[in-house]
Amino acid sequence: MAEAMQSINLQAGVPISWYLVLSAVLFSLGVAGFLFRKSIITVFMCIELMLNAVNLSFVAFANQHKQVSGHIFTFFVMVVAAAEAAVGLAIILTVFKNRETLNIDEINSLKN
Amino acid sequence: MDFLFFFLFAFIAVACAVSVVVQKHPIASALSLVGVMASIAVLYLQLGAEFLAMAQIIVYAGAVMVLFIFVIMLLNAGAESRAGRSYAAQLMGPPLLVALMASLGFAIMRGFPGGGTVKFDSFQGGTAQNIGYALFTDYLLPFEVTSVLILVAILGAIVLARKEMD
Amino acid sequence: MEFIIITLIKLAVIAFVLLTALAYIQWVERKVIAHVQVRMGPSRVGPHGLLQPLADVVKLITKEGVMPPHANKFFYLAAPILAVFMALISISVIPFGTEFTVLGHRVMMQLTDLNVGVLFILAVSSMGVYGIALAGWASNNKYSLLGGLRSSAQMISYELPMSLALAAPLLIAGTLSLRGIVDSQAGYNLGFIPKWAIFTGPFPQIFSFIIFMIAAFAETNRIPFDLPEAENELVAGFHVEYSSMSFAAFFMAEYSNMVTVCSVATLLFLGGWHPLWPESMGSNFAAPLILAGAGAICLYHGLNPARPFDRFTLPAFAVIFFGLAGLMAFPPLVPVLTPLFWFLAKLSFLLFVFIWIRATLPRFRYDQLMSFAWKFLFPAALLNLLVTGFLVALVS
Amino acid sequence: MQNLWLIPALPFLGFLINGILGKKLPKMVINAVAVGSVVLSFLLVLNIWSSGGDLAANPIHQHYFTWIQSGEINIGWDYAVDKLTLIMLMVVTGIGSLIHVYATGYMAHEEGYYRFFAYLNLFMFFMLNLVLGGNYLLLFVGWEGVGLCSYLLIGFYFVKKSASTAGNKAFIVNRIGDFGFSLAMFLIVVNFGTLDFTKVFAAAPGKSTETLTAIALLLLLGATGKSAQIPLYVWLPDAMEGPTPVSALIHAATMVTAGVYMCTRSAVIFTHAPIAMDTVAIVGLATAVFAATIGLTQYDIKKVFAYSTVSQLGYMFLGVGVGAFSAGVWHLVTHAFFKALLFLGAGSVIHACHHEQDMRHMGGLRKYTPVTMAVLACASLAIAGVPGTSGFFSKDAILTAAYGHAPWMFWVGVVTAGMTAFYVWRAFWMTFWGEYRGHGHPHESPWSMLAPLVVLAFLSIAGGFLFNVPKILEGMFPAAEEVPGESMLMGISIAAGLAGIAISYYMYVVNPKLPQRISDGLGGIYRLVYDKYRIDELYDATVVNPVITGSRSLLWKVMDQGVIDGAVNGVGSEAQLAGGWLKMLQSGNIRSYATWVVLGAVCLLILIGVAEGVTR
Repeated sequence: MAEAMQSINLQAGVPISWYLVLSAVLFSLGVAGFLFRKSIITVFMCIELMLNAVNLSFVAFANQHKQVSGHIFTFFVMVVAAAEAAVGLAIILTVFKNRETLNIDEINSLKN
Repeated sequence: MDFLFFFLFAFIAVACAVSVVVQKHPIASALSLVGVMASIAVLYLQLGAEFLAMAQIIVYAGAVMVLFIFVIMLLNAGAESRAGRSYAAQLMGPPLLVALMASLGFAIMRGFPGGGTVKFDSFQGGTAQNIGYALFTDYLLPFEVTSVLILVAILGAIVLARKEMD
Repeated sequence: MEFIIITLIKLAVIAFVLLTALAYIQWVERKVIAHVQVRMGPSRVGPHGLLQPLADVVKLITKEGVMPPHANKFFYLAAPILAVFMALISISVIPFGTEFTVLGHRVMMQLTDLNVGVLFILAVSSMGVYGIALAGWASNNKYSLLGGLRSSAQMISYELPMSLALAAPLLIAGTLSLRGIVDSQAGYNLGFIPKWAIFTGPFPQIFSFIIFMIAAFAETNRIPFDLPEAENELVAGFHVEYSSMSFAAFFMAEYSNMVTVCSVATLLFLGGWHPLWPESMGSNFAAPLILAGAGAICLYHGLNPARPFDRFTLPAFAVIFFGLAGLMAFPPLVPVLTPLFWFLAKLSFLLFVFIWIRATLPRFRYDQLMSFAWKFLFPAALLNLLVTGFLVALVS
Repeated sequence: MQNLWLIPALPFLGFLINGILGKKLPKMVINAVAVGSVVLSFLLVLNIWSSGGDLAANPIHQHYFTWIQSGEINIGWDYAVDKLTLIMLMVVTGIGSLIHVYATGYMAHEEGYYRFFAYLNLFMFFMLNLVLGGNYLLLFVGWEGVGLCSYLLIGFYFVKKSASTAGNKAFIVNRIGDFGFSLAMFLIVVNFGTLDFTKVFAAAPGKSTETLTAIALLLLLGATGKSAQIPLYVWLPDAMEGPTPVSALIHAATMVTAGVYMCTRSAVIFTHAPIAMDTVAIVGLATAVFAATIGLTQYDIKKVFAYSTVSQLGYMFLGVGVGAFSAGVWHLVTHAFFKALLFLGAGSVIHACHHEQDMRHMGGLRKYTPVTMAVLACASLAIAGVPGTSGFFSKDAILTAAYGHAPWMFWVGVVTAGMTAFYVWRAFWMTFWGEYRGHGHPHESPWSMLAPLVVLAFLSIAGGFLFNVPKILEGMFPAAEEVPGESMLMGISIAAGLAGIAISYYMYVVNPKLPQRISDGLGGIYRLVYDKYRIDELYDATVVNPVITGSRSLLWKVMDQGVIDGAVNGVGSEAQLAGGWLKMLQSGNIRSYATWVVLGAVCLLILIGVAEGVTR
């Protein structure tokens, strides 16, 4: 790691792997939120966070390979995320209407 | 400058992401998430994805997160209740997270030991024109399929959320 | 380094002019509405009430900020800042004149020329919802919450027709840079019809312009779409609990948004700083002539005063107007100031239309507002975009 | 340049218009579309007929597009016209037009008027395709298509159980024949590498007799299905459930002759396979006799004519089998005239008697329906082979050729001719002479029905002179050898025909009690013949029931329930057992699920890392 730090030239620009590490950190934070939060809305937001983290690495790869495909993937992820948010929030509304709770641990009718 | 920007916005992104996870109130989480998205948009700009940076703001911050805030306000969701628990998540969660971070970091360091470097303006291929061209030539079918997906999502959302008819 | 310094200077100038202008747009609005309603309007503080904005600012600053109990303190305070921040930031990409050279430095009359400028404005304006929604929510008041919800729903709904209406002239211009769009509208058809987007192109964008203006009214929460602050239903909507400077911040945001949308309309549809008729027909003389005319009128009224102090104030205005006319006519400054004049003239006209409409039209009902957006405006904008796209493809 | 594709395309267009829009169209338009399209096709055919030039030397051959391209095999959408095709085209479109006109009157008050004409037009399309096709596969397309239309039209009154059953029977029995035809095509592809008629026939003489015999026999199997020969004739009598114009057009004049056409078309293959030729002749002759005997006893007027059709088709096969291809085709043509006329006349009679088909409830109709009687008389004369009528020439040509091949075939043929004359005239007497035994008041049919009958009557009488088929087809087929004593043979067959007429007159007009006494005297034999030799029951017992029982007991009870269900159930119960354990993980808690997902992701990452480490 120390060698890696030394080899970084401040004039050359930010190494691509740093973006990936940032992406990984954000992703892990999203996972953590998913695992430890109980409000269904927050959990849903953590999913969006993970999607964003993945998008970041797509764009970083696009920069690495100088190709626009990564951007296209990100674009599609955004579109799908928008659609997912619309449907997901509608589901949350319905769940709340029927069960009057937003606690994810109490919504367990899939049990057994 | 590149380093400065990267560190500044990476820091904001991570700080906001932590805030998303630890804030008690959903509204606070949502606004922190907007912060994450905005700082990621800035990083996109640095990576040469100017169109995506704007789309990120418009779609995520301007539409998706507003929807979230809307729902939170509508349901008047407060801080989460304590009821219920998941032994699996509580016992296995922390070590798993550490393992996940470690393995991801390992994979990245292994796969991109040197890697390329990013300088602002080093990649010019992310303009609206480039993306539009790629979308309507190579990715035409996925694009059209996605439009159908959105249509279906709209219908689904309407059916789910509308009031029961008498 | 030079870049940073120039930018800082521009920033200072623009911020000063803009903030002053925002205060005085408020004064103009009060005056215009008063005259429409056959009243005097502000006239006590300073000549013709010209110092009224200053007095208002002083009043608002010195007032006590009241915070309602059980309000979410952080968001309650953050909301107005967010609103005004988002409103002001979009000014940064708006060009209001051509380039010129000062002391060997090339200066653009614009803070920065993004090549996705239009998208940037859309992005920032879509973020403007947060200020209002948060204000409504954090106040812990059902009226303000309803106002906030209404406002965000309204802004999201009208953003769609607005974006679609914007897309049509973009198709013709073929660029997303605001400066590029204005440049694409230079020139004249048949020697005298300007090549503005509303007049020319494969498909004149007159419908698009109308749709954009309607949506702009809704986006800025102006009458006839000022449902979020409908006094008779919601007291004052999302800012009912705000007072002092935080209240002023919402007003600043509203007027600033007005300036932004009017600027965008000017740049995209009305040819930005390009004059209404060609230079060969003497458009360069329009500015000094108009200003000199204003000066002459002031002088005439100063010599035949209606009120005692008009004898002193109006000649003073006349001098100012004559001075401006002189500046406009000063040959080295002509290429710099004439475009600026034309831009500001169009912008002022649109702002006047905003005020004029406010004095004229009643308010919509909320369901009318929503069905208007989704059932009429959105399809109309889509149709316009389709026709435009088809014709553009056909021509190219 | 003739646009051959227009000929089938016009009826197809008619089918599309009537089939898709027919429900909303007025009857006038449906008539115009249905009749007009077929008449136009007929005019196009006439155009070819008149301006065809020397078709024998230069057959028309038009290639439209490559339909199937697979390896070496190239099958195009080709239409070809030579003289044989031309004759078939004349028959199909000409009689088709007449029957379409007739049907506008006959079907005027039926439900599903547009549907009937849409099917009829579709049939015309496929039939023309069959005739025009320049290769076996295209012929097969038409072959299957007419089968489909036949099925649809037999079951036209689908609310009637017997009609839909008859449709199914026709369809299923035809499948057996089609199976043979398909195998024949496969054999042709394997041996010739092509399905084009010209190429196959050019190469056929060089192939071994065994191959050609196999192909020819399989083709014959196909032909027996379509043309209702022993052993697959059983569907045709039942097919009379369909509307009468259908019986006339499809089950008398055109479709059922497709088998004859196909065998004639494949003449080159058959002539090089003597065993197959003999088989054809024997099958034809056997069918002729067999069906004729059944025809003697039936009372349903359409059944009588149906068995007559089977019998006459047998004649045609006899002609083909003894090598007199042109005589067979000649009989095909004349038979088309008089048998269509018989059916249409029968339709007119049925129409007159308010949909009564049993001859025992008719009689004395000559007073009510004089025109119908006159035209039916013409047809009956023709089928009986009275000299000068069309039937006389063609039947005589076949019988003469049969004598040249084997005298015993001639004698059997003559006896059959006598029986034919007897049962047709029996029907005639029973219908038009004596007293009216039915109910209601019989009435003459409208002129839209009678006009085609008159035209057909003219053709039945004069068709032999107008279309001297052997002369037209001269040179296409090897000439039948000269038979000595031709005029004597002719005399014998004429005598047989006249005798049949005379006996029937005696039995059903002069002495009406006699038939009952004879049938009582014959007892069991009569009963057997009356029951159509109980062939249907035989097939039920030997083929249909074993198949059903086998499917039910072996395939369903043993295979399906025992083996397959057992396997599925076994897997299910095992899975249930395993699931019982795994159910512990199914807490219904989303966060737990997420934890497991993350665990899986981490394991995958570590595995990948390990694999990378190993490979380095």
